Order: sequence, then structure tokens, then C-alpha cells
Amino acid sequence: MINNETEQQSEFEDLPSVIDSPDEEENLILDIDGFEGPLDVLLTLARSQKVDLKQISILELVEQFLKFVDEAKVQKLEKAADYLVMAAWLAYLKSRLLLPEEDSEEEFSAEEMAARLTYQLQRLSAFREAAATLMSRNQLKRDVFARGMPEPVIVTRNARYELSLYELLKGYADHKTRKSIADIRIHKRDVYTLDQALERLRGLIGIAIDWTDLFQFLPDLIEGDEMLRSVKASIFTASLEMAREGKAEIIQKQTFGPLFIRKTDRDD
Amino acid sequence: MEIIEQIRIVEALLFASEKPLSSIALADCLPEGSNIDQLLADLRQQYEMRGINLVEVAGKWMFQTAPDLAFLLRKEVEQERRLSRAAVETLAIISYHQPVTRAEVEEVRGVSLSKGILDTLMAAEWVRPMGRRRTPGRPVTYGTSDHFLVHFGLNSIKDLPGIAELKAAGFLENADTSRLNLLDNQKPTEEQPELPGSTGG
Amino acid sequence: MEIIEQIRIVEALLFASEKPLSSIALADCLPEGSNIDQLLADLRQQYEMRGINLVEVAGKWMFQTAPDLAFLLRKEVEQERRLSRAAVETLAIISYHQPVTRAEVEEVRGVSLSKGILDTLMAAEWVRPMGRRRTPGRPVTYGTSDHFLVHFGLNSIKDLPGIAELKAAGFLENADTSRLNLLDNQKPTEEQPELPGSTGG
Repeated sequence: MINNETEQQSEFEDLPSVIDSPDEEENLILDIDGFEGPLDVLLTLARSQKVDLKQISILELVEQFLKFVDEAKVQKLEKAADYLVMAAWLAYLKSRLLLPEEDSEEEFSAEEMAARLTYQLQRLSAFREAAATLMSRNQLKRDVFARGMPEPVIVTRNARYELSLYELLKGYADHKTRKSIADIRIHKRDVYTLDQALERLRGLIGIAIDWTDLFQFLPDLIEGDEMLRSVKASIFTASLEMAREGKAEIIQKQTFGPLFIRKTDRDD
Repeated sequence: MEIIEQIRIVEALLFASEKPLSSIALADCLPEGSNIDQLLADLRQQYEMRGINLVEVAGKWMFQTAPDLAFLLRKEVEQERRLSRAAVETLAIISYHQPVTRAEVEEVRGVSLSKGILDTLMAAEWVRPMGRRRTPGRPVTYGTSDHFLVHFGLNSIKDLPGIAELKAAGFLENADTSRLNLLDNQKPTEEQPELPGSTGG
Repeated sequence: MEIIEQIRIVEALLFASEKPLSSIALADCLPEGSNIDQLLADLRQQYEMRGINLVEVAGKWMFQTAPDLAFLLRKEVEQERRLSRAAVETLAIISYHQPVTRAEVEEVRGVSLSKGILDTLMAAEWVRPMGRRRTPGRPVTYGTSDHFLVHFGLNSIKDLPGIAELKAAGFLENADTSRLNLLDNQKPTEEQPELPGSTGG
């Protein structure tokens, strides 16, 4: 597994590699970048023991790993952190394995820890084999192929339009209605509002001592016939409103004759 | 290599290919001296009665669904669709004003006729071209079809109610109030009084 | 309808499609009372020795070229770049161990999952989120898709090579979330367990 190749590292082809240093040939410079984490290193080292994974010597493995980390030129600390944690844990395991076991209820025994590590290495190894088996299967579009010229199902959608006579007639009527509405142009007009008229009439009616022609109260300056009509209409309506409120009396002596208005006395 | 093995290869190549293959291209994948024409003839015969056939098209070979089973690959789906308001209005104008040209429909509606509306109405077999107007450009005139009369249960186009009758039947009022209600931001009248015989296709 | 005619129909339908078809979809195109399972079994047998085989993948059926002819058809230009070792390993762990959380994949590999690996596998449509684990943090669990099964020619996850051995060795038990510590192997319950192959297509 450990070889001397200096592979071009790329994102898609990363093989573990151990690089020979040209200066110090005796000291292997181990390249952490080539490994998939500390467990990968451990597995590689365990395999170098050339025994069944079940029979690996944990102590030897610990030694190998500590040596590896010691010798590895670790440049990126965040990458090295995993390795350092593992190294510390393994050093602890080593001490536990070497020292006589104390009775402890809280912690796992050194044997259990070692068994756990072995289990993890075996599991990783098993998944790697599974991965290799999986990838060596016949893959679609690589080894086996589906029909190159599939014949798609052609779906013809026959539209069936549904329309009732009612909807047709309604459509025509709506059109006619919209059309007639569209033809009416209502221009915005200047108007003399009822409020304005009421205000004016209430203000002026006190001055009128006796019956006064309603139109005497029209404002002086009125521009245009339309405005005049609006003013007359509003003043008239205002007079009716005041009569309704009981604040004024209105009298008309003949049809189409002038309207006379006076303040009611009851108010006084 | 045995003949049967060579046939397997030709079969697989033709199956997986994205385009028909010439016998020369196929021969390239076979051992030298293979009789590709014989292989293709054999393979064609083997598939003759199957659900797929080997066919020669423009000097190239391909697998194809047997012609008598082509119906499996065609599905007809009936879809009920609703006409757009513009289409309903256009149909109404055509039925009331026929024969009418496209330009006249547009003039009456006050908007240009969007593409496809006449197509839709003709596809539904309600509208048909009737002739040409004897005016410059000789525009096509449109009118309603017999199918239109049948669909709407009319004996003749004269049976369509006139404006006065529509008004009397409450159509115009209805439209009017619904519009006013809309302007007042009230609930629009959605009631659709059913006319006798107007339901059902 | 005769059996031979029914087989022709099934054959034509499967041949026309580039995707696997379910026996239910096939039965829809056959006369009522047809024994689709028998027809498929017969058809599979008829094609057993040919250059094209009928295979059952992800619970559906499709024709594909015979695996032994891969040497002829193998495409040198692979559209997918070769997956990294990390991606292949992750895919294997997810497929054998599903539903599995990101943390569990990391636990098995003893290294944190670098960015983009899950993305790559999901972009290839091999891996999909399956639900959430009912543990603190409610982590997302991952599993494989039908597309994965089709791609690797598997009928179901149970057909993964060597899955029985991995299970017997206790490697498919729920991975611990803290590294190198023996914790109790309680398997947390999964929310919305979606079994692979249960999604309709």
C-alpha cells in the first residue's frame, strides 16, 4: 500500500502516498494529504502488518501511528488536528494496555477499546471492499445500455371545448354592456358642492331680514354656465336642507316663480 | 467466432445505437470475414414475427416497433377545455354579425384579435370561413357552422335572441350590475341562472 | 388474445422505452386477465441467450444489452468523471447502511465528509434525503434512489453484493456518533421511513 509514487493529486484521484525525501532517504516524509483521515492511515498501517485484520497487534499499530504522525510534515493544522487527537487517544490506549488493568466502572477496559478500534478498522475495510464490488458491477451507460433510440409514446390531446348557449349569450351581452359603458365619457366637472352652498347660505341668511330671493345669495363670481347651474342646484338643495332642519322657511308663489327664503324666528 | 455470437453482437449494437447503423459500421465491430449481410438477414428473420422488427431504412438498419403494434405508442387524450372570454366574445360577435371579416370583429370588439382565437373556434368546428367580402383585399368572411347550431340546439342562426330579448331576459342588466358591483368593490354576481337546455354538451 | 400476441405487446412496450416499466404499467396495455408475471418470465427466458436481455431493476422491467458484450459497447468517453475514492466510499456506506446520517458516514470513515461529496452523489441522482432521524438535532438521513438501483442493475437494496456478510459482521448496526467510543447500540427510530423502490415512477 505504501509506495513511492508521487501522484499528481487531484480532487478525483487521491491515492495515499508516501513521498521519498531526496535529502534524507532514511526518513520517510509522509503525506497526510494522500490519506482519508487518521482511520485510513491506521488501516493502511494495519495492512502493512500483513495479517488478518482480526489479529493485528494494536500495540504495534499504535507505535506505527505515533511514528507516522511524528514524521509527517504537517502543514495544515486544521487537517492535522484529527491526527493529533487520534495520536493522543492511541497514546492513552497504549498506556492502558501496558499498565495493569484497574477496576473501573465508568470507563471501558483497554481490551474493549482495542476491540472497538479493531472493529472500526474492519468495518472501514469491509465498506471499502463493498464499494469496490459495487463499482465493478455492470453499470448502465458504461457496461450495459438501454435502447438507444427509444420510441416515445406520442400523446395526442384532443381538445374538446365546452360552451353552453347561456355562456355564449352572456358573452355577447357582456360585450354589449362593456361597449355601452365604454361609449359614455363622463368628464370631471368643477362643481359647487352642497357643503359649500350650506356654509354660504348659513352665513348669509342672518343678514336677510325678510323674504329674500334665494338666488340673491349666489356667489358673485361664477365662471361659465355649467358652474352657474351647479351653484344654483347646490344653493337650492342647501335651502331645502336648512328648511328641513327648521332653520329657514321657503316660499314660492307661483309655478316656476322665484323662491323666497327667510330665517325662522323660532331659532331666536 | 460462432455465427450465433456474431448475431448477438449485431443485435446489441443496433439496440444500443442512437441512430440507424450501416452494415459497414456494424462489420467494423465484427471479426474479419464475417458475413454481415447474412447476419442482418438472419436477425431480421428472427425478429420478423416479434413485437419489434429489424428494418432497413435508407440503407441503414434499426429496430422498430412492429407496425401493427404502433397503436400502443399513440395515446389519445380527450381534454375538456374552456374558451377564453375573448374567444367567447369573438364567437358571439361572429354568430350575431355573420358573415363578418376579421377586421370587422376587431372593430366591434375594439381590440385586435389575438392569434389563435379564430383557430380555436375553427378547431372546435363552430366557426367556418364563408367566403370573401367584395372589398379591397377581398378579406375572408367568417360565420358559424352547422355544428354550432347543433351544439347550441338552434334551428337557425335567426333563433339567437336579439338585443331587446337579451335585455328582457335580464342578460344586459345582469352584465351591467355585475360590472357596477365590481366597480364598487363588492362581491361580483356569479350566479348563472340555468337556461332550459343550455346545459350539457 | 393469444399468449404470443400478449408477449409481442409487452416486448414492444419495453423495447420502445428507455426507462424501466412496472408490471402494472404493462398490464394496463393488455387485455384484462392477462398474466403479466408469466408473460415477463417467458419473455425474459426468450431473451436469455440473446444480445439483449430483459432485466428486473428497481422492481421494474427493462431491456438492456447483455453484460458480456460490454467490451464492445463500453464507452470510453464517460460522461461522468470518475468518482473520488471518498465519493465511492460514501456511496457504498450510504447504500449499504441506509438510512444513514452524515455523522454516521463520517463515523465509519473516521473523517469528516468534505464539502461537495453528497452534492455530487445527489447530482448523479444516486443519493437522496430520506427523512430525519429522531435524535437530538433531527439530522437528515440519506439513502439511495431508484435511479441508483437501475444504474447498478439491482432490483432492490437487498440485492447489494455482500450485504448479508456486512450485516452478519455487525457492520450495518447503527454507527456511533462519537468516534472510537463504545456506546450502546440503540437504533433510533426513523421518521417517515421511505423504503427504496417504494416511490412510484
